[in-house]
Amino acid sequence: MAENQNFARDYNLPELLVAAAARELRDGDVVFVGVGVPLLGALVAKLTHAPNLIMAMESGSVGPMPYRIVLGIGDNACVENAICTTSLWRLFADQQRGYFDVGMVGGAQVDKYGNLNSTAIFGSGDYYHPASRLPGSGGANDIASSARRTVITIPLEKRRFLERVDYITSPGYLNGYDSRKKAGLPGGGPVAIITNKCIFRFDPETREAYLDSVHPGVSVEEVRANVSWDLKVAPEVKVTPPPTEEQLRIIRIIDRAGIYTNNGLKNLTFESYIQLLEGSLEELQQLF
Amino acid sequence: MAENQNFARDYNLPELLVAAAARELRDGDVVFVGVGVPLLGALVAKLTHAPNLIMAMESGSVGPMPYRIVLGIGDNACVENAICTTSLWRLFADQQRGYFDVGMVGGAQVDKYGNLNSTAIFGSGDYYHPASRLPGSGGANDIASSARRTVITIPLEKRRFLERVDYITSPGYLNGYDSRKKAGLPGGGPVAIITNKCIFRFDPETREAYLDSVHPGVSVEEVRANVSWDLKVAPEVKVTPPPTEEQLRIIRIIDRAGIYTNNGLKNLTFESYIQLLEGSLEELQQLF
Amino acid sequence: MEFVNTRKKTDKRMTLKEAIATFVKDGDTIAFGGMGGIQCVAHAYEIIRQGKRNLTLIGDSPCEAGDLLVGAGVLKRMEIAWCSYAVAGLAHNFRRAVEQGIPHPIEVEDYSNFTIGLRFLAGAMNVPFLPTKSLLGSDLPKYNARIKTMDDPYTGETVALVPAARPDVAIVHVSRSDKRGNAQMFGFSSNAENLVRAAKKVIITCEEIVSTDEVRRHPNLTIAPEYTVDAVAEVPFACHPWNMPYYYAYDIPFHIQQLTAFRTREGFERWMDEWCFGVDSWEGYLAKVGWDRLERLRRVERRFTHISC
Amino acid sequence: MEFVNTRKKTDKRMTLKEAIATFVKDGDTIAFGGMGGIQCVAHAYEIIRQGKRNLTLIGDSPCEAGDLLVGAGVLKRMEIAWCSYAVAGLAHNFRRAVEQGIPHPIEVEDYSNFTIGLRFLAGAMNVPFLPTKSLLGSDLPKYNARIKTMDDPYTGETVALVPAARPDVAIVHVSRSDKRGNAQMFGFSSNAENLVRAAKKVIITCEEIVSTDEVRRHPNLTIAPEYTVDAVAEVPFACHPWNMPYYYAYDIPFHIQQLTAFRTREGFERWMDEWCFGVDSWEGYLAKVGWDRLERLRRVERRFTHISC
Repeated sequence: MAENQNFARDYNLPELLVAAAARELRDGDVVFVGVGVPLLGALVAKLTHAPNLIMAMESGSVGPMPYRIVLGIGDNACVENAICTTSLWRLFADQQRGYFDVGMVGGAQVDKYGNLNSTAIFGSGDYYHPASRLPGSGGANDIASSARRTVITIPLEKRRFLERVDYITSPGYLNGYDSRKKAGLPGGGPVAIITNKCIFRFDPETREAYLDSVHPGVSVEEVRANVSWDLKVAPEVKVTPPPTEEQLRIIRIIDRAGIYTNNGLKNLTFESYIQLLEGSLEELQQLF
Repeated sequence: MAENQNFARDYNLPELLVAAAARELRDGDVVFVGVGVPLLGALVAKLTHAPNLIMAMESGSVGPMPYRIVLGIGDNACVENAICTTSLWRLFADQQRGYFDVGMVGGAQVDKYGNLNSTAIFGSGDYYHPASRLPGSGGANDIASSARRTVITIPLEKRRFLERVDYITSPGYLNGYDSRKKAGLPGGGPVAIITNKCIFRFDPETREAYLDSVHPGVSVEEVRANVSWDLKVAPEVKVTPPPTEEQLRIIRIIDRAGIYTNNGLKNLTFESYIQLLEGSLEELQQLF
Repeated sequence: MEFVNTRKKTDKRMTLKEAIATFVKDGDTIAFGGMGGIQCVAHAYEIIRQGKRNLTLIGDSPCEAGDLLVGAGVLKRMEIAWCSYAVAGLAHNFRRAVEQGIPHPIEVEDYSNFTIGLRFLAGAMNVPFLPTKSLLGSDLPKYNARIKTMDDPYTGETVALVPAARPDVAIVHVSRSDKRGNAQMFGFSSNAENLVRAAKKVIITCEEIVSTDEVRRHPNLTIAPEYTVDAVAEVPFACHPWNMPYYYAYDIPFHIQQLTAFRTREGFERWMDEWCFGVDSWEGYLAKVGWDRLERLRRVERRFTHISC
Repeated sequence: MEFVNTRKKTDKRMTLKEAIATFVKDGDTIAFGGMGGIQCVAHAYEIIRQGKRNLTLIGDSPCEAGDLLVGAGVLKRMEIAWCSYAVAGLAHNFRRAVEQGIPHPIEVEDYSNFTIGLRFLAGAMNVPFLPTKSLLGSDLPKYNARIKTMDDPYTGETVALVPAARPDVAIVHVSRSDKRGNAQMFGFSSNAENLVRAAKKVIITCEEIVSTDEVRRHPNLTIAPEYTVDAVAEVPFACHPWNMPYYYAYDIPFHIQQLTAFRTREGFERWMDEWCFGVDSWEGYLAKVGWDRLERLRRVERRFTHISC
């Protein structure tokens, strides 16, 4: 594993985020994943330090090893080499049962207790008349309720990092301290918020988010300026490690068209898409 | 179908009961069956007047066409040529949903409202200290609760035909009239009690069982003498039709060793059993 | 719940057009199968083409069907967990309806994916509700009075309750079915097996109709036995541009083009004029997409997932 | 609910003897797979051989396992719907225990097959109870205080509630499994998929261990993914004299001989001396039955049901 610890130099921000997501995962974890950065992170983890990691997708698929980029939680890639294909309610029931070690969730707003909003930005209106209607919970509420730990991904912006979100779609620690447990939620709650500039973790007692590491080149002040509440900061703020060369190599094989890591959808034609699929098959087969 | 109406002369009582059970079933019915006479009846119906009948077994099997005698609701015969194999809870949920037209149930005691006891004969004791402990509900309570109509099979004996059963394992019409509906039970309740001497049906208003037909050679008085309550009798008591020649032919192919119709278990050796299975295969294949 | 004889028919085949004309009525509550892949796209276009009105849609994440029906003004209400095209983009019609009342306002009742799944399971089991640990502590119950909480009478712990969903019609796409409606699925099934049981009328669409003998060779794959089904329509490529496992790959380049159009109301209307009203059936849509393109989506998929039974 | 690392092992293979010695403790609540066929007979003999005591058995119709364990004095309590050998005969040990306290009295809590199934489903879903329309109006709630009724808060209709079952150990027999515990079933599964999820510890036994690659070729057949399983034991003919679909036929002549012996307490004790304590493992039992006999049961079954995948 020594060579895996050689850090890459030439990487972009999405690639760093994928590596950061991968580092949240341990070997043997069962991970309830959504598409994009979390799924890439899970695949990178599986192909590096966590070979026994199992991915679960809410469409009803467990343990796939896809030989192509996954374009949705109901993409055909999710059944490739799966150990079990079943139904949506069963996978969520399994999560409620406590089988899933990690869930990855996102949102448009997050607050200091890790509560997430992916339902509606009220603006000057309210839930019924929102400034911006978002997609809704999807499975996020369920993941946040029942996964043994959750990892949040969201861009760092002042309008997103609020004292209190407009609407709690996915519960974090609610009002902090033991309020989450008192509400009867079985899962453990969030352990990290991965942003484009830094990573937050949670105080074990107050359950408030604090700054744990900044990405290379980002200052603590820059983070503070993008958070609406009086941010707590770790005694020694770390620097988020960049991807290793090995991680980067794998990211670029899996997402060879840069769909998640380099805005690759923009230039995709039908021909280049078919070529992408055909090209992936051989290269990814060798990875697993 | 004309030739099917030729009644057989040389038949035994179990064969008459199978034919009577078959006559309770209609083409297209979905039937929740247990082993023995009900299952033979369902098979005979399917092979004569009800080709689109579907059998469901609580082990989780739907629509089998077995090429051998079925020796239990979890026998391998139940998966043969099934249209769906699934789980126990799902089949019972389907029944609760109202998909099953008919359920066949039995018991050790029955009362005038068609309530059945298959849990315990109290004797001088009670539920906790019964004179005779019976197997229990199994799926009978569920069938009796939710099937759109149920058919009861039980031998006619005074100690079994009671004003009130010791314990209601499987609800019939409870206290008669609309008491079943008031209890919140979704299924329609019993339509017939088939015994070794006669068939009872139920008054549409009071929901009390009355004598509808006697088997050939049985008198109304003989029936009355074996019922503990003041039995109501149809204005014109019919004679239960014997099996047709076609029904009898099929019964004897399906149950060629007389396991259900001629005490055939008694003389079964391992060799004769293997021969029974091998012999059944070809003959039954031709029936379906 | 009443059943009519359509459940007992031995040949339930219809065209999609006939099935929707027969079973979907104005004002009905409807539900579709699929989650990401296996989506009922053909079905949404056909409902729009037939000019159905005032429908209520219940679904976990009925992204394409939801967005199309909202945009076409077909829906008065949605009981859902999510509406978006995921990787391909946002659901612009859904947003326009909620934010600006375009083409007209709609009611939205928010759930999560699991709890919509539980609502179908409750309907399938014919019980009025099911309990869950989801939703607790969140704001979903605050704005949705039909999410209730109760103390468990056994342990005292708090659970949330969601009400059974009993749509008038479910339209569910599967891998294959026989003409009686014994519907089989390869791979994940989302909520299909509960959807068909929760609904009062069920239209099964499938990639291919197979013989009952073929069904009997693989009884473990049957997610909807014939007694749950009212109509069967063979609709190959019913999910385009979405994917169908073991049959054809996701046509995401097509989706991107489509969603670029949907960004404006005018773009959506032009799209519908061309792709929905400009053809008379799903066959017309597919011909317009091009059979060569569809064949390539099928061929590339077979390199990855291949039915081996 | 706590999980220990056994769930995370990549090779969970053990002998049945080791698995039961490791996971079944005196005083535990246990549950077995199967319904008629697919029954856990080997498991019951091994538990008796190891002298486990004071167990509680939860099951729908655990006929053979229930009757053997009662007769051997292993059980203190049963939460069941049924105990009988069906076509082969009655459960004489069960009757003797309830009627005469032989070998000692046992507590019995009566349910129906469906509601035991719902208890496992509730345990599998991690909810404290599930509602049903069964049991209403009958005498089961009268003698079982854990069957409760409530008015549905949505419609006011009455439903019965049954409590979640959370056995300490489930021992479930399946068609095949890989060494990680990805367990697959051909044909009906009774309550297997919920049993494994309801229990705190899970022992999977299987007719054959297969590679994970083989599992991945048929993911629709997996009823228990590896994250639900603690141990895997290959136990061919584990159900004898009962049947295993696609593997071997029911040995009913053997059963009749056995149940004739069970009619008297002395006959049962002699039987156990010979078939349970007279051998040191299930292999010993099978050798005593005779491999030629077992082979004929397998061969005749293959004429009727044959795995075609």
